[in-house]
Amino acid sequence: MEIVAFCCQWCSYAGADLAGTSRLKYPADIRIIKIPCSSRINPTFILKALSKGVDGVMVAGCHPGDCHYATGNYFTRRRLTILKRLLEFSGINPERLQLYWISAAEGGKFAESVRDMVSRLERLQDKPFPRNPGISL
Amino acid sequence: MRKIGVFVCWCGLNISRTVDIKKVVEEASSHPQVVCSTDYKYLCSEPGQKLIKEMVQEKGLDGYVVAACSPSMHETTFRELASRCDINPYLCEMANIREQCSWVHEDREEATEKAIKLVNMTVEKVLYNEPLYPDSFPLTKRVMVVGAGVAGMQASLDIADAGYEVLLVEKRPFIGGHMTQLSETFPTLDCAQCILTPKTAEVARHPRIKMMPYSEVEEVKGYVGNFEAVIRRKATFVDWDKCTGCAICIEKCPKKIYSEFECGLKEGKSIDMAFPQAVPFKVFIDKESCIFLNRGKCGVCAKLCPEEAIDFQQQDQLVKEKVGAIIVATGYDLIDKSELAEYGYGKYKDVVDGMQYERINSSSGPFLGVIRRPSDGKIPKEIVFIQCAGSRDKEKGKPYCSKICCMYTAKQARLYKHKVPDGQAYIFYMDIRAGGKGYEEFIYRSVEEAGILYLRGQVSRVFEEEGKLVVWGMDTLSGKKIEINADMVVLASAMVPANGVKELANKLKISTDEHGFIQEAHPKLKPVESMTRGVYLAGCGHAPKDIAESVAQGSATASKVLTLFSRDSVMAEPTVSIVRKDECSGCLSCEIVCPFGAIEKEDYRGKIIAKVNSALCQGCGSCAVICRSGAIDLRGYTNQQLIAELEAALWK
Amino acid sequence: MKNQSYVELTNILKQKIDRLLSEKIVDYMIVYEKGSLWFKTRPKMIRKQTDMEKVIWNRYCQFNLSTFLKSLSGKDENIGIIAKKCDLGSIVELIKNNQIKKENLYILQVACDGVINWQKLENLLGTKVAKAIEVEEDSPNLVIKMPERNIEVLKNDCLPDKCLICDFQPSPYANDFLTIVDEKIEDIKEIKSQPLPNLEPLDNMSYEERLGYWLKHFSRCMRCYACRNVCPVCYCSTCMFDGQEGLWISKESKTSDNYVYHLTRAFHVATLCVECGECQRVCPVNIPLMKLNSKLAKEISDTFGYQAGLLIDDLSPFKTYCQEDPDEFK
Amino acid sequence: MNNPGYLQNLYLPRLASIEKITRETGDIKTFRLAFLEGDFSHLPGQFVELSVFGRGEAPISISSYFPGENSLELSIKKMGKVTSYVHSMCEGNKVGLRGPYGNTFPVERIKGQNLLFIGGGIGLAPLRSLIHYSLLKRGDFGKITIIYGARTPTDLVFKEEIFNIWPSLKNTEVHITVDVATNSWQGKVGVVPKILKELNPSPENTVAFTCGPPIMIKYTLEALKDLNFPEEDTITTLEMKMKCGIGKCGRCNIGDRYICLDGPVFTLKELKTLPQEY
Amino acid sequence: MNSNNPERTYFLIKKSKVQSLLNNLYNEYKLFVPVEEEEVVDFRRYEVDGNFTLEFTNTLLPPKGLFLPQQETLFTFNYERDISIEEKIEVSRRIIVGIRPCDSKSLTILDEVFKDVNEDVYYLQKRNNTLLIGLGCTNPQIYCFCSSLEIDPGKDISVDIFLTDLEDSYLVSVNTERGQLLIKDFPEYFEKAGEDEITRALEIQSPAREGFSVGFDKKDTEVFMDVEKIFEHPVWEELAETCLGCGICTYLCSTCHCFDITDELTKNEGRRFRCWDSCQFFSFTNMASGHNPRPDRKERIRQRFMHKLSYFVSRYGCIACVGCGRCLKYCPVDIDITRVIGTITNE
Ligand SMILES: Cc1cc2nc3c(=O)[nH]c(=O)nc-3n(C[C@H](O)[C@H](O)[C@H](O)COP(=O)(O)OP(=O)(O)OC[C@H]3O[C@@H](n4cnc5c(N)ncnc54)[C@H](O)[C@@H]3O)c2cc1C
Ligand SMILES: Cc1cc2nc3c(=O)[nH]c(=O)nc-3n(C[C@H](O)[C@H](O)[C@H](O)COP(=O)(O)OP(=O)(O)OC[C@H]3O[C@@H](n4cnc5c(N)ncnc54)[C@H](O)[C@@H]3O)c2cc1C
Ligand code: SF4
Ligand code: SF4
Ligand code: SF4
Ligand code: SF4
Ligand code: SF4
Ligand code: SF4
Repeated sequence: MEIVAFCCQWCSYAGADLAGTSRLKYPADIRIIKIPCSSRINPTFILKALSKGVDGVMVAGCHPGDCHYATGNYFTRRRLTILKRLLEFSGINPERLQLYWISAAEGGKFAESVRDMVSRLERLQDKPFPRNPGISL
Repeated sequence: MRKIGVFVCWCGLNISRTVDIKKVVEEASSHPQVVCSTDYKYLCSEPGQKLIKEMVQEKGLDGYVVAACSPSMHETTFRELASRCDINPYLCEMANIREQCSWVHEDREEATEKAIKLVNMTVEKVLYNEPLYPDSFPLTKRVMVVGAGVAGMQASLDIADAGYEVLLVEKRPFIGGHMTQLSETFPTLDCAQCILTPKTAEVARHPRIKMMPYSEVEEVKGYVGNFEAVIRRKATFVDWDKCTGCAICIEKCPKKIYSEFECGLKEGKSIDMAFPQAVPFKVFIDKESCIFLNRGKCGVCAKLCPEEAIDFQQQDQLVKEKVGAIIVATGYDLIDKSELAEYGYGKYKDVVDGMQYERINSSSGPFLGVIRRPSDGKIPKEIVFIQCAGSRDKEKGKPYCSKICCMYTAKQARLYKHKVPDGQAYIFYMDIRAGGKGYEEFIYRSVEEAGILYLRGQVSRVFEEEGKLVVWGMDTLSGKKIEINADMVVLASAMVPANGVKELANKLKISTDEHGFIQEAHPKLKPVESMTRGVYLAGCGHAPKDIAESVAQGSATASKVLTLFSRDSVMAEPTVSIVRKDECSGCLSCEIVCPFGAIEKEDYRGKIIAKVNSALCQGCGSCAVICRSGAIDLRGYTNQQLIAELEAALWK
Repeated sequence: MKNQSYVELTNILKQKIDRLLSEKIVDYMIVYEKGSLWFKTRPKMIRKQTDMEKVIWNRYCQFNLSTFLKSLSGKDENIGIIAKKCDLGSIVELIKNNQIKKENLYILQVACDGVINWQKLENLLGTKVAKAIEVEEDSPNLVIKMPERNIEVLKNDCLPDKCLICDFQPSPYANDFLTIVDEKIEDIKEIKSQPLPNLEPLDNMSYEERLGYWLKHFSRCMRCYACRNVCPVCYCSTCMFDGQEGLWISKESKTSDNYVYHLTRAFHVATLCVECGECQRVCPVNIPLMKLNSKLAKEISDTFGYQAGLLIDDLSPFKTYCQEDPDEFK
Repeated sequence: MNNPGYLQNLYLPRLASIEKITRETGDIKTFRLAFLEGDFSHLPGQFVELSVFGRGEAPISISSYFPGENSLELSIKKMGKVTSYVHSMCEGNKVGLRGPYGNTFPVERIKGQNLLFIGGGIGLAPLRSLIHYSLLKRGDFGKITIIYGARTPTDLVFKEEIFNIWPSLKNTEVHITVDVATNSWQGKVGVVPKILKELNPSPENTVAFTCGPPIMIKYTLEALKDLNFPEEDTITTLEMKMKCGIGKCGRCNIGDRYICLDGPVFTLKELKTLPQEY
Repeated sequence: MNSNNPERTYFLIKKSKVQSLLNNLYNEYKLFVPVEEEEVVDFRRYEVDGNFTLEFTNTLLPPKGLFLPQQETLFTFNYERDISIEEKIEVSRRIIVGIRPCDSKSLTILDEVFKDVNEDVYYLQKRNNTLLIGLGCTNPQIYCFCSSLEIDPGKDISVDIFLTDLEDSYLVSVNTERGQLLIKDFPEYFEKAGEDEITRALEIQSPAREGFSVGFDKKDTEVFMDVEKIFEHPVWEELAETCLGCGICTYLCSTCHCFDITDELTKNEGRRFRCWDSCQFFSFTNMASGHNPRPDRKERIRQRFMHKLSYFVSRYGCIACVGCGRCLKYCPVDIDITRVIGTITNE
């Protein structure tokens, strides 16, 4: 399985670090990309990842109200809510995109979220975006 | 593009135990742009850094990737090293193969594969990193300290003594904070007022400290070195230039009210001075209760005041102040009554919290230092202290230790024993935490003291029966149920952040932790800095602590501010947004979403487009995403960099 | 509307434009002109009164002329534009997004009871359409007069979807509403009982079927970007897909990249798209782009109660937030 | 009908390795490349398509003339994707080359004539191949005059040749100028067309070759006209965006000419017949 | 690219037999047939018993894409140890069924470009390996104007085999040796055509030569050879005002052939591919220095028409337009080459 995770550097990336320092184990399917704030996630990043056939995209940010930049994650929440609907409509199971709120103190939640993501994806019946849907013509 | 080096760290066994370092090194070297790939036991060590430096010179690297621990550990280390190697520090990136790989995965193969990916991703990112250079801005060498507790005062004094002007904003009408309410203080048991008064006096007369009691911060704009604060000076309805503090008015004021200072143990008046040694030595009118202000009648004080200082027309004033740095020293409050209902707190008068007990114990307090219980003024013969009342309690949302309760409970019990030698004190505790110079000894003395009984366990209920307070508890050591019939119960209530701190934090654009305490920039390395540059934190607003620590932190922030003021300009982080002018359509969506107001308008070839004020920009990247055309991009996390990283993550 | 009504309206329009130009109220006017075949029109900018005879208003004016406003930001010219009700939404969005100033615009809204999508008409009639001499309206039908005989088709079958739900009312943002009292708009409205094309067929599909459906469509896309270029609210001076070429998607039109393009496009116009249907109209390979647009518009309206193009003072829901927003995340 | 491989694949680059890199200015480097196998021959004025695998191709003029060797020099200014990447490469690295492409300077026609070279900035690169050529066949030509300018002294390319080698040769004059002098600059100051006018070369039996930034070319051509150089003896090279280099991809055309096939060398006379779209 | 065979022969094939023939051809050839999907007809790979239609006027995309695909990998490379390159050339034998006279003409125009001076192996290899079965037009669509370019919708000798629709069967005119060989391989499908069928076909074809709604007189295009005059014509300004720069006209054009070459790399493996490009795009001529000789729509739209009607003519001797009408039909703003010619010549 292959999951790309975008983690904001203040909360969830630090949460992931805490999971590390606490030696909590979680599946190795996840690749973390550090971003300053969850609001840095361009929906096209997600679309691009999905279109390359990843099983899932995980986005993690500070809890609503706790954004290091005060409001960033509120925008993200709105965008991703709608993006999920669009994915669903276009034939990608919206479960493939998950957003978690993880604070810097929640190493446990980070590990738990990865496990949650993996087990959700394992349960899915449908396949991710085909690796090679070909070219037009 | 560039020649990249990859350095893989073993971190002793920390990484090498689970990750096949050799394989990672090999895989990295197969990247056409990686011209040097090697490993070392501890890259952060002196020889490790030397190795990197040598490689940079030998191979003429343009940038490098250190695959090691989390960037929050050592990014600074390796970026500084880059500078020393004549590489722009922003051309160094870390691949986190410890916290996010070797420590969390067990399967060697999986972990190795992941580490390879993480290195690939980071290499690809570095290929698109641009050298970045910090910007510099002018600096106003003036500081605003919010909160005039002992921490805030200490910071103010240090900075003022160093020659800079200080603006000390305090929401209460007097300075000194909670310490003014304490009786004697651990670990030396000297009287709080005695050690505090010289400080408050010094603050009051310091030529470079501008005290602003009874004031609150309304709004803060700007950025490090250039803040502009709007401060609300609340109306006291007394002209303080005239008031001499003679207190005639207080005596005659007919309206009795709850006294916050005395924690309700003694009544206050609508016109009052919190306590006789208050600094400033002035009275003020409580707007909510004053009869005249509410009903237009009374005005006794105005009639009696020999100085004609009463001014019912007074209005709140908004003053604007420019400062270069801000210290937040807003202190604490105690947990609300309603949360301690199981102890009968709020229900029974003789269940008091630690602060009330301090007042009872205080020689200037309601009972002039004689220990009496509030309900009937009797001297309690059996007294129960309950530690961790609210603290370390997940259900109450206060899983943290309030840190000072063990100490002050011991102090309070001992003081009780000094004053009521025939009394019996019981202390319920979970465990004793007495880290601090002389603290353990202090506790030890109280444990040894005859008549103080330490009971390990929790209290499940307190209720009144026949004029006694029945305390049900459990001794976890013996496993026995305990029942004590006490005259008085003292709760070592949890410390919580001062009321209103969250709003203040929002204004300052700093964050608070899950409990509302102000978040430091780094728990170990930047304990007195906030997330926003130029804003520092001291005292209990940051976390529970005792006086000594609060003072130390106050001085620490002062040293930070003085460091900042030692230069004539501030350097800003270069990871800010930037607009590609030709691509900007001028829709100004970015202006709307930027939480820091960092987007300005600019006229470019006859068209209004967006421009980033790099001093205000904090680099969140919201703008870069709302901008459909990608005309605005975040340096250090550009679309190009993130996509490169993303694509590498998906390489087969 | 009867042919005669169109002629009269065109005359009113010409008079109005004549005045606007002669009194220098506008520097130029964006109008419709006759196209190369009888059922086509084309956009035209006229600066001189002598060009006036080119102005036309008929049932084939399906373009959304506001597309031509989007590249004007920064130019200090006063522009007049002919707008149908549906075009006004996109003008509002352009104003909202600082692409054009309301003061610089003179909007002539013309009465409209639906424009004919010639592709639909052509599909109905086959290539015979070319030989038609005249088209008359005999509500609810269109009568196509051919050399030998007449063909009747249901007008609604030739209308783009947007006309089926249009209320034809004057917009508060138009400077003028040009109309002649001929047929009552109410009557026309009644005919439009046809339900909107819904998204249900897709709703009943499994994820795989749905993805298959879209990939089949997207695989045809040749990335001419006409759907983007024609869109009035795709106003970016440089589209992100052009800016750093090859960054977001390959220049090659791989189906997977087409997917990224299309969903991004839809997402980018979400909160701005006024469902004018231009993108789908111009797509040479018939990709049902409106399904994506309408779906997003619906979701946004359901979730945030926002509709694009309606009010000049409304803020796009993506540019603001509310602490109490629905939070389906953990 | 099924005839695989009977045609040569013109899109396949041949591999060459970087033998030597000389830094000319802050953003220009000269690369000496040698083909790994096979011969190479070209004439002055031609260019190659330089491949950096994974980054793309860029047309670059051959700035040398080393007959009989299978090597060549390219002087490359760091501009975009490919050129930046090349700049980070080291000796020993491999690149791909296609070509030589394009027409050549009219080396036969100009035999026996005086040569006037007028270059600006990196524009000296294509001229240099002809300079090399004419110096090799010194007997074939009359006087050689080289006027070369750059913005500042540090922007001058081929410093060794322009300062030391060429001026020391018989019947060869080199005039160097900069737009903006530095303190240590001893030579001429002023833009190239101005220096050209001051030198006032005679058009008699002389062919002028010019190459440089568009604005320099514009004024140089005017100056040459004032000096009565006939249009057919005023020769320049053009630059257009290019992909295939072999007249297929369709983007380097100006009117009915393809720069990659019919150019990049044009006489002023030919230029006059083309639409002004370059 | 046909070996010429002056002696044309005629056969008949029943419409009902066509599918079976295709199924047989499938074994030896890659077949491309017109297929209708979502109201659009395009050439697609034929699979046994697959769909196809010969009742259409014009495919949406011109068949140029079968020779110059919208995207085509030229070669792959690998950085593993040393750089190694592997070329990718399509060599399979192919047949295109149902190509229209205008489109087959466009291939001969493209041949000029791809054979000229330097031979383009990718294009020519496919061209040489492909047998064309043409299909005459009996009912041109309203946008067609092939006759303006002297193309006969009812007759096409540049294809190997040409079909004329005779209601229940097709008249099969065989133009080349390759065509002959194919017929010989499948004798069971073809019967000799009689004189009357041949005349009937002629009759059917003749009305097709009229019935055009748009067009121009080919002589009119000669003014475009006066580049100096036409270059600054005000019509370009006017067209630029409404042109969206979308490039539909060039992508759908049978003769437009501009392409881009790009590399793609993942770590140490990559490929170089070419893909269609359009002179209508800003980036087409934008150079690294930021200089763009055709910065605005005006220059770009002028380039399109001038290239077709003037530059191409002086270089290759023919107009780069076959009157298929695609640009006209699909241009979102109704920019119409016949009108442009008209506007310029009518002054
Ligand atoms: C019962 C008890 C007994 C204690 N006994 C001891 C002891 O014996 N020894 C010892 O070392 N420590 C003791 N402590 C701890 C001690 O009180 C603290 O360590 C110390 O007072 C912290 O000082 P401070 O300046 O951080 O906060 P505070 O004293 O709380 O001061 C904060 C100040 O900021 C002001 N403020 C808050 N918000 C705002 C705002 N928004 N705007 C402006 N002003 C604002 C407040 O009004 C207050 O004046 C005891 C604590 C308790 C509860
Ligand atoms: C005949 C000819 C000779 C040249 N000789 C030299 C020379 O000797 N030294 C030198 O430094 N430069 C020369 N150039 C210019 C050089 O080709 C461009 O600077 C280079 O193509 C930029 O490529 P890039 O990949 O770095 O830029 P990008 O901006 O990444 O360009 C992408 C692609 O577009 C094409 N392209 C972009 N700009 C140009 C351009 N100006 N000319 C042609 N194609 C372009 C190329 O195919 C290039 O790879 C010459 C150009 C031509 C046409
Ligand atoms: S969002 Fe983008 S296009 Fe709009 S003003 Fe900001 S930078 Fe410019
Ligand atoms: S990165 Fe964040 S802080 Fe900086 S300008 Fe953009 S939105 Fe504002
Ligand atoms: S939606 Fe249709 S009917 Fe309504 S104004 Fe637009 S074109 Fe006219
Ligand atoms: S108009 Fe159609 S073919 Fe062109 S880019 Fe849009 S969807 Fe693709
Ligand atoms: S996306 Fe399509 S329907 Fe929506 S505004 Fe743009 S062109 Fe109109
Ligand atoms: S199809 Fe029409 S609008 Fe699009 S580029 Fe061609 S002429 Fe312009």
